[in-house]
Amino acid sequence: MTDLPIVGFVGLSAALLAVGLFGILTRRNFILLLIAIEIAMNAAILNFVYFAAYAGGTPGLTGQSIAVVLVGFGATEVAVGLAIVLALNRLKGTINVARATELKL
Amino acid sequence: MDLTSFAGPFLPEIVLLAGVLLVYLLDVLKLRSNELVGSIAVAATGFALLFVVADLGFTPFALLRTLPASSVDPTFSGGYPLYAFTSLGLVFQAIFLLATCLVSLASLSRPREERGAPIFYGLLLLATLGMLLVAVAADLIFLLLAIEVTSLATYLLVGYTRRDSRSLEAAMKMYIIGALSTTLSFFGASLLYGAYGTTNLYAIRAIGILNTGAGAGSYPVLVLLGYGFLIVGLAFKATLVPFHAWAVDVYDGAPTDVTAFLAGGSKKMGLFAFFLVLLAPILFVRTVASGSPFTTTQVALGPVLQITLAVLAVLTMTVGNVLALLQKEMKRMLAYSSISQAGYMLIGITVGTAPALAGATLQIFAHVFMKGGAFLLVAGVSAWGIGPLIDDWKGLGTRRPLAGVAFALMLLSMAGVPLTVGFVSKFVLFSAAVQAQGYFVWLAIAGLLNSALSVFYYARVLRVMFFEQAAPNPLPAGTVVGGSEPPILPAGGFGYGRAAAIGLVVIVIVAVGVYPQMVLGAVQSAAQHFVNFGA
Amino acid sequence: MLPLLSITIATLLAGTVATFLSGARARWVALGVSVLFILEVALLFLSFSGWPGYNGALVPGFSESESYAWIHLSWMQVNYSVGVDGISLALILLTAVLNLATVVYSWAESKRPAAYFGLVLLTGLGCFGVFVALDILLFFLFWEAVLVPMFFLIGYWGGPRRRYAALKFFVYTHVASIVMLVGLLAIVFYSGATSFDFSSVYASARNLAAVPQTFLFLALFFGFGVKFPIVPFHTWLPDAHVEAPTGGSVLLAGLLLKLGAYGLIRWAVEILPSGFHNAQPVLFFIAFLSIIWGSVLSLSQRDLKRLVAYSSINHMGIVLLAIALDSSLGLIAAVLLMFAHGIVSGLLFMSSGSVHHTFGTRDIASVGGITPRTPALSTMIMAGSLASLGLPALISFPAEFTALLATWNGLQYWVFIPLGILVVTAAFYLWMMQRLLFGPAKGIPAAAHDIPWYEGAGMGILVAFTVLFGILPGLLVNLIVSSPIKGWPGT
Amino acid sequence: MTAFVVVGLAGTRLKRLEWGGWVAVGFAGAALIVGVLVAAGAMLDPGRYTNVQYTWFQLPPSPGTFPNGFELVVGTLVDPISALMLLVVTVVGFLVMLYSIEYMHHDRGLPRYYAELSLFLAAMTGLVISNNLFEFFLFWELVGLCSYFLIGFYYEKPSASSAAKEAFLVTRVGDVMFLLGIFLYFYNYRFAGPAGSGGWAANGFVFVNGSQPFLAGTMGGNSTLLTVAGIMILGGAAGKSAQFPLHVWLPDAMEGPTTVSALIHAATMVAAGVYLLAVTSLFLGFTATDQLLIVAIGGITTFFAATMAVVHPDIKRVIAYSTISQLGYMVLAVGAGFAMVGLFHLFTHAFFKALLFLSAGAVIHAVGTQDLFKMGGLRKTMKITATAFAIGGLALAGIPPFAGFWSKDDILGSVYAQLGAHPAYWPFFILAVAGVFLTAYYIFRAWFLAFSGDRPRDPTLPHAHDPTWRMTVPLVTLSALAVGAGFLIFWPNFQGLLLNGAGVAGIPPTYGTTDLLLSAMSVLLGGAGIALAWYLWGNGKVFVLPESSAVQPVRKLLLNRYYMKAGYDWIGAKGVYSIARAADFFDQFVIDGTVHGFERMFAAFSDRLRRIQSGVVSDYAAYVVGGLIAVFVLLLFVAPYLVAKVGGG
Repeated sequence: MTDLPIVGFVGLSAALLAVGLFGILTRRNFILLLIAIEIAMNAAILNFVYFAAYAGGTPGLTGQSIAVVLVGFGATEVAVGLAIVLALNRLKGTINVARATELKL
Repeated sequence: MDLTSFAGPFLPEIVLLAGVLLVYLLDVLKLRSNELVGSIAVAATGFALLFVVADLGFTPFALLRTLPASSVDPTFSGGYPLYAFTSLGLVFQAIFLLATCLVSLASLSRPREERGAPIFYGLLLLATLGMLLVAVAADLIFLLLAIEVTSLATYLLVGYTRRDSRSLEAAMKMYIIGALSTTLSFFGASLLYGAYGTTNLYAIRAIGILNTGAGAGSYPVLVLLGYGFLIVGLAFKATLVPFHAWAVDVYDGAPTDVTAFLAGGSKKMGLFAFFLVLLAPILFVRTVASGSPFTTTQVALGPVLQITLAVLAVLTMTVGNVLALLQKEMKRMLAYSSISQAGYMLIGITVGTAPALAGATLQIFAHVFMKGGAFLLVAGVSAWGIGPLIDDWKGLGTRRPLAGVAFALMLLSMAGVPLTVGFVSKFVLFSAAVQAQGYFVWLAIAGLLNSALSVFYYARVLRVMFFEQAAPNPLPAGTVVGGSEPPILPAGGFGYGRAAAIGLVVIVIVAVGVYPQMVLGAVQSAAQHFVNFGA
Repeated sequence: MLPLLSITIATLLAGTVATFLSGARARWVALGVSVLFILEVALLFLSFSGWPGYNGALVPGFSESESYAWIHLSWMQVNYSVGVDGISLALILLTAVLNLATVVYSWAESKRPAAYFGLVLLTGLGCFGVFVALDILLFFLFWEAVLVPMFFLIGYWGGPRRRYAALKFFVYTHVASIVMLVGLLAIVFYSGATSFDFSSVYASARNLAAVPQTFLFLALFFGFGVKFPIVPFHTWLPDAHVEAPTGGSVLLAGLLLKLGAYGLIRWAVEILPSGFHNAQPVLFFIAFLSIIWGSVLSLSQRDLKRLVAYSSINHMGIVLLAIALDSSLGLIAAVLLMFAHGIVSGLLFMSSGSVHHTFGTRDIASVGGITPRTPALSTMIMAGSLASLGLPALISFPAEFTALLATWNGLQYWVFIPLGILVVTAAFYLWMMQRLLFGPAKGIPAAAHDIPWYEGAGMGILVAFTVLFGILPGLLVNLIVSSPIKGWPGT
Repeated sequence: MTAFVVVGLAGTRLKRLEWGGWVAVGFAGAALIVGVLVAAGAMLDPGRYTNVQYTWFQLPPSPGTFPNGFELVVGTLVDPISALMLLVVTVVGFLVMLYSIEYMHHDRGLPRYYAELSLFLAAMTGLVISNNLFEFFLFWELVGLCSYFLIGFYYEKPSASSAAKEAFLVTRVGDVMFLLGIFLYFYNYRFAGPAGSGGWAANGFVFVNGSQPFLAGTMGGNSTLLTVAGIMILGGAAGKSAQFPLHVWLPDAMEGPTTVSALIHAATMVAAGVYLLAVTSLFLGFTATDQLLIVAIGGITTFFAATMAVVHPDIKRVIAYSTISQLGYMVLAVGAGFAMVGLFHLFTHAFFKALLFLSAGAVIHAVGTQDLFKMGGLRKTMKITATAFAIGGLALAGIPPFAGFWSKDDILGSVYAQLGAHPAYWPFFILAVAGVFLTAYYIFRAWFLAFSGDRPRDPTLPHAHDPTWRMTVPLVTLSALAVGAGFLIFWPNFQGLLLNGAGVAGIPPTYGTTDLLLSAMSVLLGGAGIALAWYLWGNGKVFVLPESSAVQPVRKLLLNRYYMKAGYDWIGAKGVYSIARAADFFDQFVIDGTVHGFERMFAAFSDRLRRIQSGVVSDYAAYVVGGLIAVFVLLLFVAPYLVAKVGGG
């Protein structure tokens, strides 16, 4: 395991983050935005798992446990997001975030 | 784990949790009266506040409860804990509780037709709970998760009415940017974990002091990138420019009492998170030489972070102020002013000395009262039928002298006019920056010039309120716009809760402004303790 | 010994609050407070320990000093410290006199009189505080405290462009205060002073090297200078004066401008000798510029108040010059000039206010020959103008004489500039009097009648002081020299 | 003596009633008695110096600047010259005051008039008896102020208030120079003085120490500083005494009541300048350069003013120019080192000039015009006045035995005596001599125009007659003085007074024992002038200069006062005022404009910046990502660079 190339792994998670950010920047659909955010989140989770295995500085399963916690957290977050999107859809009839521009300047 | 020894230190949190549960129990029992639920919230925050104040060692309260000494200053023998009770953390707990207490108190006078009292107060207490946990966090992941507790609660709080499209839009915006920032924070945390092999803030501090970080030595760029991501992620909460854009819309769109909580409460949590996360690298990692990957020069991490933060601070206060200059709407103007104030507060951690932290903490304390109070007052005034524009406030100062004077005091305090708490805090903060010497003096000058700039728009409000005549046909006093029920407010009043909250704000602004020694002494020793803590 | 200074502060504070709350009877309350203020100042004079032979002061060189802990942190010691020396005492007397005169003059103020008189007293309190404060924070606090009532006085009771003027005044002076504050803080922290007290700062600031002292001094000079006001940071003054109500103008010119000069003397010149020395050329340049600019601009003004306002710039330029000379004679001249200008400009602004009330305009070109109709008012205008252009037996004369002598002693032939400007000053006052007071009657409304008794009484108080100290300037000089003039090298 | 000043001052406050004039006369009378007594005392004991002084204000010693401290005093000093002046001031003052009772009785604002007149006299008295230069300046300014009020007495007349302003401004220029002169002397002499006295600085600029000049033994030298100081003093005196080129205000000052003119020209205002020169010359000393300059100014003024008087049609202005011209003689004398001779001329001149003015006033009072060409034949109806004017004219022309002869002759004689040692005085001496001729000519031109002939040239003039005793008594008294004052020179005590004062300067003049040839010449010149006047204007003739005459442009130049006033007005109105307007523009648009520009810049910036708040959440997300990148740039490139460069915080 210690032979795994750090640059490659960090590069992988960075790419994942970039995909997520790209999605956040380009999508206007709230659901797609949620997905993009979760992709980016997974980049962080991946990092924790990887570094727990690679760096191994501390004994135990710290990194892995954090990853598990984060997965759970992601679910909560999406739930809250979905609650908001539902209310928004009911009130405005759209989930396009670019349509919600009452508040500006 | 011994339950009592765990419960003891967390008494305030437990009280709040109990409050939340009680509120939801009442909801189930269909007891949804605003006054009843609100009183529970006030009581819960009040009690929690008492405990915190007792922990801080103020003798009148000391008999109530004091933390075991070990939990205030853990010796770090063996592993690092998830949480630690620093006295600065306790001060911040007190500040958070004060903010919530004020908001709940004022919300006792919420218009009756604005339903959903249990949801409102429940979420408020829940968000506060998260903030209290942030204040005692010792681990990065613990910290971020605690922030998320607050964030999730506030997303819902902003949109809790579910019927106002503006609030919902605000909630949506806050959610998206918030989630994005959270992701970035966690990514940053993961990089730091990779560099240091731990996510414990005190462990990182120790590594920094001992200069033994294996990862840090090998991959300095990981450290830099990690802190970079963290700064950006936390900047969301602290509303630093250019991560602030959501805040204006949200402050504007959210129910104004919620705005008061956001500006007075949860934002301060973001700043304290900055303190916690960045104090270690700034103060203690000086010796871990960490060059940029693109330069061969070896430079210290602390100064690099400080410069970055200084740029953010100056940018934040300047942009906030400049944008506030032309604002026509009261809430948005206050929102921008709130952003610029975040810039001042950031000076505290940028300078990184105990006096500066004390100054920033006092500034945060002051801001709870003046900005929170201002939003609470705006909420009350809009219940009189005063519109959202600044121009709608014409003649208010002469028509309602008490409200006018109270608001004027808050504005003067924000502008930093002497004998107000806002002056004392800026005075201490900028003094500390000057005391630190070096380029921090320029930071102080930038801050002061900015506060001069801010005078423009504060003075404009004063002018509108006091020097201009009201619109020709002012709405009769006490009218509630859009209400089918008869006005519940006594003619010309805010309602007792709000009046009490605003009265409290005014008293604190003036009392601490005139004699700040007590508050300042506590904050100063707390900041000193925080800096020395575990070192 | 009674804590007279604190008692006075408390009196004024309580008086202000009482005035605010007293509704229609506000003017009586304000009058009572002003009289009490004068009496307290008289007591202060009696117990002043700076008189020769007395040596019981707590803080060296200051009388009536009091000091209580205020904010004590590990790195910052702020005290409530007050005390007076001869210089501040002279200016305190000015404050009390102008306060009383303003209250009397404004007797018939009908627009929210309670608030008006309250703000007037508050301004007096602020100025008193500035003159007695011996701690940086306390000083700054009073300094800023003057701003707020004046902002309201201009903004609410002022003329047509009052809002603009109030804002301009506030912003200018506030920016200046900020720079000043940074300068003062830097002095404390760079010099390693143990507290914010004057004595501590005074003891340690002189140990700073010359270069930092120079920078600090220039920062402070800017801060105090805007209040002076020095050219080119003066443009707030004419606007503020023109738009302010008469009482506001009187306090503005009479007291607020003195704050800048006093601040410069006490908090910059005394504690940063090397910086002062290095910055002297800058001060001279600015002073000459202000002297010339103020009087040349006065020549072209049609509005009576604007004219007086620009002449204030000119006079304060001479004050700056006198301070910059760095000699005891110069210092005495500066304080005398400050006192004189306070009284005389108050008188002139009051008479411009009366001209406005009586004739509905202050435009010199559209009203003329008013003397037969309003002899008393004309007399006041004449008294003020003649005092202002430095005629003997009136208060400005000994002041200007001393100032010019000091200038000659220090700068030799440069004295030509202020001397030559004396002619210009005479020219614009004479020109104004010729057009306004003399010549055939013109533009006088049928209903115009001479000033009411209270306006006359308000001005009368000032005329009395003009003549009193014009004939017996020694009273004032004794006061000033009775304080050990700290740290003035005898060049 | 202080009481005397107080009396004058107190008098100013008592003029509220109809009989206020008499109160003023009473006070002036009291002053006269005191003044005469004092002067007599001084004459009986010429060596006595009475010096009383009080501290006005005092500074403690400061090392370096004033090791012995600094003091300003107010005090009174009666010495020969002040006694002489006191006599002049009180006598003329009293007579003018008395004369005013009738002359002014139909005017409004009489309380003001008497108050100002009393203050005027008080100030002049104070000036005369000052014992130090500072106090001198103080009263000097007061005199200027009173003259301002009195010239502008008819303030409804624009020309009057304008003339008052002009007088004040021009003399103010002189005052400024005087002040600088004080400073220069002060600077030169600040530590000088008798041993143990602490120097001039510690003694408040005082003149005398016992009967010696305070600075005796320390004066002298020929430094540039002293020369400049002298020039400055000369400038001050020129302003007050209307010497070239600061003379322009005096003819215009005729806008005031004639009584005021009389007072200003005879005893008060203009005398102050000469007195200042005398005091300076006696107690402080002029350098040789200064002396030459003073002589030059005196000589030029003498001739220059006389030429303008030659053509003027206004009776009062003719006399006014004659004053300027006569003052030139006095200045000339002081410059040549004969301060007391100059003062003697001042003494006699005061009487005959007051006489001339008061007679002219009587004429104006009677006929209601000042235009000589409208008058004529008044001799018949106004016998006393005509005689008085003639006596005054003869005195002015320097015809023996009238007072003017003795003093003017002394001047010419004294200056002549100096010509050997100072050949540079020659041109000015010649000018002065030429002035004698012109003087005789123009004053008799005026006399002939007004009094000779059969009837007024303007038939609409009211029938004129001599005034009542209140006006004639002063006329007669002054006539007597104009005739007799010159003979005082033969009274040893009076001569002693003059000599004692002059002895200080070290050059003994030859009172009464004049160079006969020179005297004869000047009398001859005077006679020639009168003859010419008679030839051209006698018996109601009117001499009209032909339009084609070659001297016509000269006449025009003279009538227009060499265009000097026009030039000054142009400088004042066009020059200075334009600069002021330009400065005002600069102030409003450039300085304030810069401030407003900043304001607008901020506003524009704010407006631009506001647009980033688009309301679209995706944009906000983009800002976050952009901010992220910016933070990395800062962290990875900018900050490390800065830290490496400056070492960090």
